[in-house]
Amino acid sequence: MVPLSWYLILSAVLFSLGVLGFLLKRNIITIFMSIELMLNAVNLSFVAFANFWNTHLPPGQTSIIPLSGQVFVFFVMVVAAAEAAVGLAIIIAVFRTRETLNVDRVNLLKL
Amino acid sequence: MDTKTFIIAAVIKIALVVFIMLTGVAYTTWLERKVIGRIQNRWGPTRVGPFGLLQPLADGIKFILKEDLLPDYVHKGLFILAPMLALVMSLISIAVIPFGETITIAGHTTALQISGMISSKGAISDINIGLLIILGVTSIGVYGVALAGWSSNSKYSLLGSLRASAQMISYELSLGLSLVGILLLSGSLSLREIVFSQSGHWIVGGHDTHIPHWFIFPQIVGFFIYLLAAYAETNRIPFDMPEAETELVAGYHTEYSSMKFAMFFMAEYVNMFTVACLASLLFFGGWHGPHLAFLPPLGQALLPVLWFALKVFFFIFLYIWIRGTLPRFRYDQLMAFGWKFLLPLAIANIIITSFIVAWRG
Amino acid sequence: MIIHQVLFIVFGFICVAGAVNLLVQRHPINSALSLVVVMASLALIYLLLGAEFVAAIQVIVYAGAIMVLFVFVIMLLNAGAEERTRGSSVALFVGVPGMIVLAGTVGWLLVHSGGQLGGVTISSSSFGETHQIARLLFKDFLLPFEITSVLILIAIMGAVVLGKREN
Amino acid sequence: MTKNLHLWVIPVLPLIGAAINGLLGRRFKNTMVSAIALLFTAASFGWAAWAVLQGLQYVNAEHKPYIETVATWITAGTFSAPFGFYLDQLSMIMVLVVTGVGFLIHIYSVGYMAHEGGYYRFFSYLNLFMFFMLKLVLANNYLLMFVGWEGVGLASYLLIGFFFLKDSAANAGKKAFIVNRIGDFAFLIGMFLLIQHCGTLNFGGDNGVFAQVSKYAPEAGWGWITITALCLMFGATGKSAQVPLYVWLPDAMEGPTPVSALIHAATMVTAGIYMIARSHAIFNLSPHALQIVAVIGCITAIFAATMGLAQTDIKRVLAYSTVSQLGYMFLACGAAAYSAGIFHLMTHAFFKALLFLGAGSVIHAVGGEQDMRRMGGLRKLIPWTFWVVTIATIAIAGIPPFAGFFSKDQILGEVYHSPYGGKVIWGIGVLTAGLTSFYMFRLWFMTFFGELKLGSVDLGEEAHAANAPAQAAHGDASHSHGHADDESHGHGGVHESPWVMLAPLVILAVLSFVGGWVGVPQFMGGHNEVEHFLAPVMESPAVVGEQAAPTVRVLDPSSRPEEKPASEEWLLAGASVAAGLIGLFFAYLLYYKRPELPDRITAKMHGIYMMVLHKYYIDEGYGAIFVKPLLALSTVVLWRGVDQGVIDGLVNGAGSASQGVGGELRRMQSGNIRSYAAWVAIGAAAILGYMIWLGVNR
Repeated sequence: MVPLSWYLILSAVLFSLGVLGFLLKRNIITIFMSIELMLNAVNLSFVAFANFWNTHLPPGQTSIIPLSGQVFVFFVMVVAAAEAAVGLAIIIAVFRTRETLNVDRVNLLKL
Repeated sequence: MDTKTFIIAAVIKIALVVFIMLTGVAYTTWLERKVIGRIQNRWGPTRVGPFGLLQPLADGIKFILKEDLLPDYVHKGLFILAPMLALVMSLISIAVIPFGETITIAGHTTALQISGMISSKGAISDINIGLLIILGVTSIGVYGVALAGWSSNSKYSLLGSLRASAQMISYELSLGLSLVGILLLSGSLSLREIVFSQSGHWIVGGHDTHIPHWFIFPQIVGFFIYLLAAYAETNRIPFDMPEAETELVAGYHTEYSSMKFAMFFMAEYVNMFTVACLASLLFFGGWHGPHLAFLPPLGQALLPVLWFALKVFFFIFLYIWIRGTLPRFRYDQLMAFGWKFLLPLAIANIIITSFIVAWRG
Repeated sequence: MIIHQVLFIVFGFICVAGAVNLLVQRHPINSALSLVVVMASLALIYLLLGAEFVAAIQVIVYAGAIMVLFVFVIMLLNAGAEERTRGSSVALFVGVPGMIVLAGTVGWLLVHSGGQLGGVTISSSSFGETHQIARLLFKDFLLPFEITSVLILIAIMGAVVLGKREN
Repeated sequence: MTKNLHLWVIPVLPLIGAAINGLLGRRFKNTMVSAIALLFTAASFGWAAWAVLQGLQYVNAEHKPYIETVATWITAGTFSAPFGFYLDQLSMIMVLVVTGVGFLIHIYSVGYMAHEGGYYRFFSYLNLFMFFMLKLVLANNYLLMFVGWEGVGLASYLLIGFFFLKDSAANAGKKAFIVNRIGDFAFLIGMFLLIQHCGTLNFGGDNGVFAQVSKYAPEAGWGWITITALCLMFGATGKSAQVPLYVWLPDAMEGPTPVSALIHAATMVTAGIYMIARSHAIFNLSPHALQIVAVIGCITAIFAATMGLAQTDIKRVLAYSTVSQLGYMFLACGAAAYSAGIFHLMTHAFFKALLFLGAGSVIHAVGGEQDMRRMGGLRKLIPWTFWVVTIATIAIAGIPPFAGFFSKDQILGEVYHSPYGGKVIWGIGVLTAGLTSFYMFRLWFMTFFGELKLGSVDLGEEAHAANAPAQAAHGDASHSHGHADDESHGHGGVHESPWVMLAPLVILAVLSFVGGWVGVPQFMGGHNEVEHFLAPVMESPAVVGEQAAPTVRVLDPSSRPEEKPASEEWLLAGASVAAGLIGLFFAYLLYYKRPELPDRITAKMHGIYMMVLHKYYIDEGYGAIFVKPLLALSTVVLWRGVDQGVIDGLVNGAGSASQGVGGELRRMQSGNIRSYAAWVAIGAAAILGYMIWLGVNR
């Protein structure tokens, strides 16, 4: 029996660390990873809530499908995968022209 | 059964499996050298012991005793981590593989599977995503190869590991998709369930064809896809780009020596075993086989394990046989083969199978 | 069920440690590996939550595919340790305080009034079973599912086009 | 009789013709184009005739006009204007005149325009004009009428500027359009007033404008009815070329002659008269308005007549005579003798159309020459034209028993008795009649008698000054005609027009001979059919007015036939006839017997002559009073000040302002992803804080 808030706090901490990474890291790839970290944090709270609703669903409440929390995780993963594919391709393309992975040097927002 | 006996049984099973597995690996190397030798019209190892049967032991001792040298300019931590990762991941995947149904020793019935346990009601409860765990673990195993190549800071290694990771990522798709047909037919992800769903005979049009109810027959295409993809996953000929001796000295483990190299070596063979086990579990009915009534009770109890071992042996032999027979692909051909042939074929297989399953309700 | 809490604390600690390591490491590949650690332990936490299928998918897709892709790219571009440039003072003097406020508020809220929420347990093993998820995914969420498949297709094509060299 | 007359077909038929010719005509042969145009016009005429016959039965049976509502057009709040058609005796006459004369002129145009460029264009425009004109006369509410009103304005613009390569033609078109706009503006205001006070613009119906207005007492002062009436009247002055807005009509002669005949003599210019007659219920209630209408009509009549005296361009003479005849009709309306006005409208349509077409035939004969001083002796050369023009001239001169006499005499009689006319205005009318017959016979003599002086006379400088546009006009026109003649018959010699042009002339000649007989007044033993025919339309509001206000004299002509002693009537008639004959005599004296006299007279009274020749410098005056100040105002205030100063200033200011702001904001767009993330983070923090604040304060 773990309080739900623990999971939420964990997810919040991971998310904040991801944001910090995004803010402080220079390497595009690392920044990308911080994004993935944030997504994972969100996933965690999704799954936690899915389990939570499974046990705490108020009687007569039918609008909430507890399991949908886990299904959302799939969609998040799909988006993450697509994002990773395209993003890494972009990174490679940028690297080809700019010869650097430092976002501070890639601030023209173009190849 | 209570927790204590459970833990004891688990420990015993783990020790047993690891021992058997490592011995099996060792003697697979021996078998391989023998068979290859015969194929190439040589003798293979003969010196150490009768028929060179002690050769693996000697190799092991050599590996352990040789100096474990650590080159300069390598990324130390990762350099050390990589082989461990590879071996551990390959071993973990054994944990979910059932070798047989159950066995009762001194009144304690336990499942012939590390991750399997008997609930108090006597029902066997398997971890019900075993197949996915195997896939996940093997996909983690890629890191071992990749990091080895990266950390050992040498162009051959890097190229080898690049090839390896690209190849593994590519063929994982086909591998996973080739198994979907099985899942559709068995309706479960638990390996034990899959094996159970292959008991009995095929019933065609109401009357019993005495063909065993194995999934190889409906899933012949899936089987071949699985086999090819699995060979690529394990970096075996004809897909052994990563360690192509003739091109990249030894691929990703060029810089490795002694025990670390041995770890990679063992990891590869354990992976071969895993593949063989999976193939026999998913397509060849696992431990199912003809009942031999004349055997003593203990023999009766171990018979399924025997059948299973035979099937696994067959696949190991097939590995060796193919290695002795086929040449190596070219890298671009390999990729093209994976993406442009295997993947579409697997998808078509899934579609057709799902239609058939839906049609038969 | 104390062991549950213990496991959670252990894996949660590993998660946070990995995430922090992702920040402090200067070499991208170390960051990538620590992220893999985070994901793996997250998968175990999912198991604690009884979401075994999600856990497996987490391992396969995230740790096994996406992160391998990252590592692959890092190796391909042979990215070195990141250089310390004075890029955006905005990020430092606006973003970090904002983020801290954000995290602080959320944390304060959860610590202060999170107890009012109930707790989660390892529920009946039938929950989160693959069948249910599949039914949900292919019945109730069919349209989003198909749309995401289209999204994936587009992503693949985009990656191919981007990866193609000019000339 | 609940029979549906499908009145909407009448206007739509010419529209179809216009569409076909306008869209596809470029590819058609001329014969095809004319066939289409004539077919649809004829069909429209036939349908109109049928509808009138049926409608008569209905109207006589029901004693109320036939109203047909096809569809709802505009609905705004309580106000709604349907696509409605309104058929009573008045619109019957108008429809027949429009379609009939229009059809004849179509036939004529086939011959006249045979060798002009843009043949299909011409007929498409002509049909379009027919469509709008019929819409105008058949409309069931002022709004629909206004659409037709504007439409005929458009058609007239297009047709006046038909030879758009000529500056003078294009300018004349623009002038006509703009001058009409001024009148239309007043018309619009009048409609707004009606909407404000009646809430509707429908004519008939139980709560139509007329039914509502008839409930009011005739107002002695300057109430809204008077204002409305004056607005409508002003609109009418624009459309039917009355003082002060008549100036566009003489220039409109730049258009091809059939256009002048159809639009600027027979139909369009009478729209104003029709509108006033249609709105008589309103006018009858406002003595001031009637008085002003009468005065304006009178002034227009005499002015235009005097201007007509000195013109040498044959078409301009006819133009001024048209203006003055329209003045007569206005005068009749002012004297509340609407039926007389409509009667004159009809007869005038016949003989003026005939005159124009005859003039066209003459111009055609002499190869594009329009200056009468170059003509003469054409009597022998184009006998048909000569005879029909003779009939028309006698008719317009008001000599019995020709059509013009009856209508004009009736108008004068009514004016004499009307409280708004009186002896003075009657006298002016008679004088005008004399002048009319004088300049018409002047034209007649100059054109057909004496000897042909084509190209021999060199015109005086002042003539040049006067007829500058006309010169330019027939300058180019003669080119077109010249080559036309080369095509038709090798030499440019004088020749009679083809039958296709003569046939309408003959028909119109017959009409302008017998056309007046439908209105033979009582004292001549006839009984005035036109009046009786129109009586039901005209009487109702007057009766109401009588009951409401005895102070206002009852204005219904038909209600008092015998209160006028026949002797007096004879006297009046004789006076007008005498005026006509005197005019004839002077014309004979000056332009046939002693052709040298006019020059001597002009030499003697040079100032007056120049003034008349220059149309009292009205155009120049307008130019000085209105146009130049307006131009200056627009240039200095509107263009330089408002447009360049304010509007451009605003626009450019906005542009530069946004540029500056963007320049400042651009610093935020550093392109550095991490700064963007920072902004996002801070924004998220803000939103979260807001939500928590909400939660706390709930």
